[in-house]
Amino acid sequence: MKLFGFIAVIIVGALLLAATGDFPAWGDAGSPASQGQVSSFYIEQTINETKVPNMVTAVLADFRGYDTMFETVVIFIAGIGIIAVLRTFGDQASKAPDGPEADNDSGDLIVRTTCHMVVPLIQLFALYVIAHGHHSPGGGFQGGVMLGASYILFALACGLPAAKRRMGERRAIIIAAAGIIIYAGWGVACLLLGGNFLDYTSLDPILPGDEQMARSHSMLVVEIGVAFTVTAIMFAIYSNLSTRGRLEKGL
Amino acid sequence: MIEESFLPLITWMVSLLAVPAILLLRRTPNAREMATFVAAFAKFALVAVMVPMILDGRVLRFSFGEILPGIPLEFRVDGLGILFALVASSLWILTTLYAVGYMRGLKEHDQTRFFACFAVSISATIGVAFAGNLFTLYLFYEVLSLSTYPLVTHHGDKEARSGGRTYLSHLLGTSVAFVLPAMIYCWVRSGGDMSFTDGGFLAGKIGAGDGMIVLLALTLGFAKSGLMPFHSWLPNAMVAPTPVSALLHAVAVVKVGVFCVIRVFTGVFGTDFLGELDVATAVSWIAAFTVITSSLIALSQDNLKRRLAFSTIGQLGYIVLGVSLLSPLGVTGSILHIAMHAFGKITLFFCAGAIYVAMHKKYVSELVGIGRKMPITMAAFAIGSLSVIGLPVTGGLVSKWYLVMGTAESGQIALLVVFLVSSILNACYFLPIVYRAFLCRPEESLYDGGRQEAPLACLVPLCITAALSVFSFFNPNLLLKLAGLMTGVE
Amino acid sequence: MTEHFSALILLMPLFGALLVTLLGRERRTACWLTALVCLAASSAFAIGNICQVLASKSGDLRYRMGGWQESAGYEVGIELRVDMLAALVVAMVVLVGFVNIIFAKTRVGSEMKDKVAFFYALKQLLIVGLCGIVMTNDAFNLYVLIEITSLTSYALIAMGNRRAALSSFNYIIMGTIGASFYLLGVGYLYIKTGTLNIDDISSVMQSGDLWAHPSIMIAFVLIMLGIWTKMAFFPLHGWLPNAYSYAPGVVGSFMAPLMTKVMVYVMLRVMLWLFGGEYVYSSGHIWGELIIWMSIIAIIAGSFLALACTDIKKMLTYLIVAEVGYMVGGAWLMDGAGILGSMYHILSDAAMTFCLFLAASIVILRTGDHRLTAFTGLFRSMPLTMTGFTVGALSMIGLPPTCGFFSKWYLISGAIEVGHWSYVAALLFSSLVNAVIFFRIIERAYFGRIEGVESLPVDADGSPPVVLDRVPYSMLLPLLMAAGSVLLVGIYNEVLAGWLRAAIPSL
Amino acid sequence: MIWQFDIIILIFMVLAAIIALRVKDLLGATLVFGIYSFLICLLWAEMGAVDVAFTEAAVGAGVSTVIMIATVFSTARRSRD
Amino acid sequence: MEFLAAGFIEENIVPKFNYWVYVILMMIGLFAMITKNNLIKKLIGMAIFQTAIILFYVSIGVKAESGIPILGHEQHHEIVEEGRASSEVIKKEKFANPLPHVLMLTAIVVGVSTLGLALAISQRIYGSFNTLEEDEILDQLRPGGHD
Repeated sequence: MKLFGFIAVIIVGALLLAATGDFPAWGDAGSPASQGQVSSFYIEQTINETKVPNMVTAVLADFRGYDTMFETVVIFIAGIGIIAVLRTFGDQASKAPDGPEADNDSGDLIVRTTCHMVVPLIQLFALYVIAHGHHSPGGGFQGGVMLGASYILFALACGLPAAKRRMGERRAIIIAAAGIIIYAGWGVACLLLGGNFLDYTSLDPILPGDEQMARSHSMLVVEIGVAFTVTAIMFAIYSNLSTRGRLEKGL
Repeated sequence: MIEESFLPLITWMVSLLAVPAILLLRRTPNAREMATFVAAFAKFALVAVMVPMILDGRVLRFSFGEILPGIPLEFRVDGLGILFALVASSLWILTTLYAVGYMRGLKEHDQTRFFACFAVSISATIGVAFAGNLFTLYLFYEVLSLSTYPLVTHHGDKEARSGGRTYLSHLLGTSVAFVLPAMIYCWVRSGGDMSFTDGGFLAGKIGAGDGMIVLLALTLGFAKSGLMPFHSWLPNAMVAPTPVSALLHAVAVVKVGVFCVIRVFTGVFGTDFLGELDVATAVSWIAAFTVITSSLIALSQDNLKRRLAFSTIGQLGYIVLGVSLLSPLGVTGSILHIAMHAFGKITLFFCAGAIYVAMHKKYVSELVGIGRKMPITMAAFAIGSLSVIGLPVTGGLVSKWYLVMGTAESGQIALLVVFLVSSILNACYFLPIVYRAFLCRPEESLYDGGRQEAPLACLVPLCITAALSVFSFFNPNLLLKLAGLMTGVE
Repeated sequence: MTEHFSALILLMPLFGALLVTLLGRERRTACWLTALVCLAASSAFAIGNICQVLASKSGDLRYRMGGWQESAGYEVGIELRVDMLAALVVAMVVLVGFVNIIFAKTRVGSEMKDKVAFFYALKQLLIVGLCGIVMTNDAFNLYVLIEITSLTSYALIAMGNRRAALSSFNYIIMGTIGASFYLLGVGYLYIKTGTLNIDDISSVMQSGDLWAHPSIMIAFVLIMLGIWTKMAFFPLHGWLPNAYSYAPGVVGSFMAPLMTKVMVYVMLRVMLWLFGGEYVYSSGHIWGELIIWMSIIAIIAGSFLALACTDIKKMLTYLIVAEVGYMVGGAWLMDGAGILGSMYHILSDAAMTFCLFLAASIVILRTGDHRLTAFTGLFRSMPLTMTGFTVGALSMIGLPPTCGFFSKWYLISGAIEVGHWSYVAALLFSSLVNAVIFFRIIERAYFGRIEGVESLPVDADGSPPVVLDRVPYSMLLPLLMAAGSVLLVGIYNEVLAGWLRAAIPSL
Repeated sequence: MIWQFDIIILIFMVLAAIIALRVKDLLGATLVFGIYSFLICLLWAEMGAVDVAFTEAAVGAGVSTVIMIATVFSTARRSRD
Repeated sequence: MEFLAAGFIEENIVPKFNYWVYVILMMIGLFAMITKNNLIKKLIGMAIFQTAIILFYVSIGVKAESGIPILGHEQHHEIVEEGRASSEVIKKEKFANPLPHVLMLTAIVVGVSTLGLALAISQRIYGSFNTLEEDEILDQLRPGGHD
């Protein structure tokens, strides 16, 4: 196996290296990819077409919004896939519900206190990242991961049961599905108002501003949708993986 | 003169329509058999209605529409087809009658399945007879292979299953491995046309080398014709109940094989074109080899049905040999021999079955003196033997006569010798049975007591087929005319 | 509304999946109904789509996501492109999905236990992915959708027993390698052409005359390697048999007919539309002859491996490996008839594998045994199931009028036209091996006796009564539908072939 | 974009990748993999791909590492290779 | 000879250093995926493999003199408030190509999803085989083993 692997790797590597000689030099602004009509359009016209300064966000949520919808679906699949594979639904009823002070039974006091202080800050920053994705790096996905991470942090510090009370499994799934419903539903709304799927300009009549602003606003909506899904799924993944699907006690 | 008509379709459908009736009436055997009979008579009547039309020189055609680009699923009834259909449908009536007697006589299991498959296979046979192009022919050829499989393996025991396995593997294997690619090759070469025409649709479109390969692939691929080396399914399939052996191995299956070969020679290539290519000799020699070898093997068989099976292989070899001579007389002889051999051989099988029903005997060596016990059966057996050997007062002589004439016409003297030698061999393996059945000394006889024939339902058909054999000697005109439509021989 | 059909085909199961997860795992019947309704709607749209393609003059429909018009001749957004081939394959995907949902109804409870809702959700998402793959005209979007189908299938397979989990893990490794190779190939194309739309890449390569560049060739090799891994082309097939045979029954019967076929479609798409027949088939490349020989090896090896199997499902999966060889070989025959055969075989193979897998699942359910010996005597106790199985088997062998015969017909005629006799021989050989395999089973089912059969009540002529299969109708009906489709696809092959022929770009 | 910086990060990345695969303690391997993710995130930020870097920091170095550690904790920590 | 080698390095390695490293990383990952025995190690290899491809894509988008693909406040202001045509203000060379970045966001997401699912499956495997070493698992599955 080792030998076979080695040979395969050498062959593929040689093949790839052979092609690099053919590439434009690294950082060449004149390469077809950089010079091409498509990327020029994105760089020059984004601001005119969508009024969004962050080209990455514009391309992500509008020009290639269809891709991003499926990216969200990928996350969703990972989440419910992990639950489907790992989760063991057992005798839920027999387990005593955790008392209100369960927050305090686990973990170190200092850790817990710090956590209680830090988590809101993280969440605040995450919301900022989501909302400010138009103007600065970030967006629904990054912000969503951070929100999810704040719950993970909470679970690490105060125990999974405590985190579960804030983001239970059922609730996580509903939030995750709701995220995609927001995204795809927004696209369907475009469709109902006469445009193509995800053609935000057709929402102009019901949104403030002109057609370009409609795009800008719509991007925010779909980013929020992405954030919903990502937040919920990140936490669901963690909670399942850290307890082997039993969702009892975390790490 | 080609005209569109629904008659071929209806003729083909009749026996298929009987299948649901047979399945529904499975609890009342009499009504079930009635359905079969109604279908059989209807089919025969329809074929008979078509005969005068065909004799007028008309060709009936029915098309289901194209199933592959350029290839319709179509029926086309010409002289050759109607002759074969006539033989098959008339013998179906008799076989059904016989089968009822046989199956009830032996209290066989699964009779419903038996009759249903029987009806499907006769339908497929008619489909082959009426097939208007190579593809339709192939389609019904395969349907026939599959629908007869349950019949061959009817007993379901180990022997039957291994026989069935040989049966299916040979027939399916050769047709998929040889016929299918050859057929597609024909399709590609002929530019998408596969209809049988008088001159052959491949005429002028293929070279000698390719032509040789395609011809061999098609001839050997239609392995139902029993040419060596793909003959071994036939003796193995004799494990089937005797009515099956009778119909399938005297009429339907093997005759479909040679019918296909005749179609290949006349409809695909055209005899004139094959003469130009000069490739048919190879087939002649394979057939000649088959004729001699199978006759020799038949001599050594003690099981009566196996002996009949090898005899069939030899007779099929005649037919292929006749058509491969490419002379009009030879082809006429081949076409006639389909009918004549069918009448003769089915008589023999019926007799073998009758002996089994009445006496439970299967071996030639057990038949000494049986002539006194079952005189009618053995008399019919004698007539059948004469027909197969080709001796007077039976139809076998007529067709053999044409075959020999064809050989002479084409100047193949060596093949003439083959005919003569094999006829002598035929006599050698049949006549002693008849002789010892009737003319043994009393102390040699294995039987005593009075006459004990098989049930009437078994006896009547074999008398009728024996009579047909004799009748076709005195009045072969109808068959001759139908064959003449194909070959131009008056 | 009609112009949105291609988008709606996707959206229906997408929303269906979300609704199912919202319904929760207690409401099984509601989940089933939701999935059924969504897929039925999707099927209706897919059929409408076929009609639209037929009606359109250009022969293909284009749908711009987000309504972005092209700028200076380049698509800036993502575009869907539905030609006749795509419309037919999409219809095949959703119809198989729909029928399989019916089939799943009774089984899913016992196979998935508490995870019924997740099963329906994942399954619908898998359909979304497959439909998306077929319709998209964007090379990168194709990657995302391939990953959607992969992730859902990893999860669905891993829902089975512990062996299924292990096979799923191997599938993840192989699948990721395959998808990453594809992604890398797309990157190579992007770096040379600066666009991602399949038609645009093709036209840039045409106008810039990039054909001679080694990176284009390596991109092609990488993409092909990736796709072959995903479709289990012979030396890369290792993951498939275990994954599909250990997967839960309702999952295997659904994935086996679709996944590899859709990847074959992707291969054709890449060969004929992305790179163009002119480039792929030009004699200057090393691969031409080589790949046909590889497919011949695939066909023969797949057949032999199937012959050696004693497990019914595993045998069927090895047959899929052989069938993939058919399609790859047909596509590489370098002529229209071969490509047509390959396209038609996508449809017909889906129909017959579906039929066989359904029948096998029913048999395994009823007998509790997954070996070939389980079939002993089944014709008596389960006549309808075995009829369905027989139809599928005859199609695998290639007897008329089943669809398997006609796809062989087109493939062989393609091979004959270019004179590739070894491929013809391989096809025939595999037909014969299939005949051996299936008649072995059918014979056993037909004649084998199980103890206790003699005690059944005997009717007038001695044959035991025909008992209905003692299988729920929700399983029997899909099987019969699948068997019917095997025959329908066969009988209407000329119509389908006519449609497909119009979709083949001139070489 | 500073190419010297670039080369240094790249070399460290290769080293991190090799170490992550050679360490027999899976927890250690996971941590080294986290370092690898951070390096690559740095590289991307330096290449101007801030959004990608941000995502990689959150996902690759953050969530991936955490779920890997979670898995290592709930399964075996030692590896034979 | 030495000159030639130096020339080769100058022409093929230095300007394409990124591409070389991505190939090396990718091969490391691929090798690990094929040959490693431990499932977690395979997954680490897989992650490295995927990041290598992401590295390749991001490298495509780099322009030597460019900044991040986000408009600064001044540029934004000039276009939106003063209504100057965007092509005057925005020089293509000043911005990295945003498209590869977008694609790679998706690829990262796909990567982490695959990783998560694979980890879940390996936990299940551990649950039923009690080991994560591939050869030990196969030993158990062999007929005559504990299966």
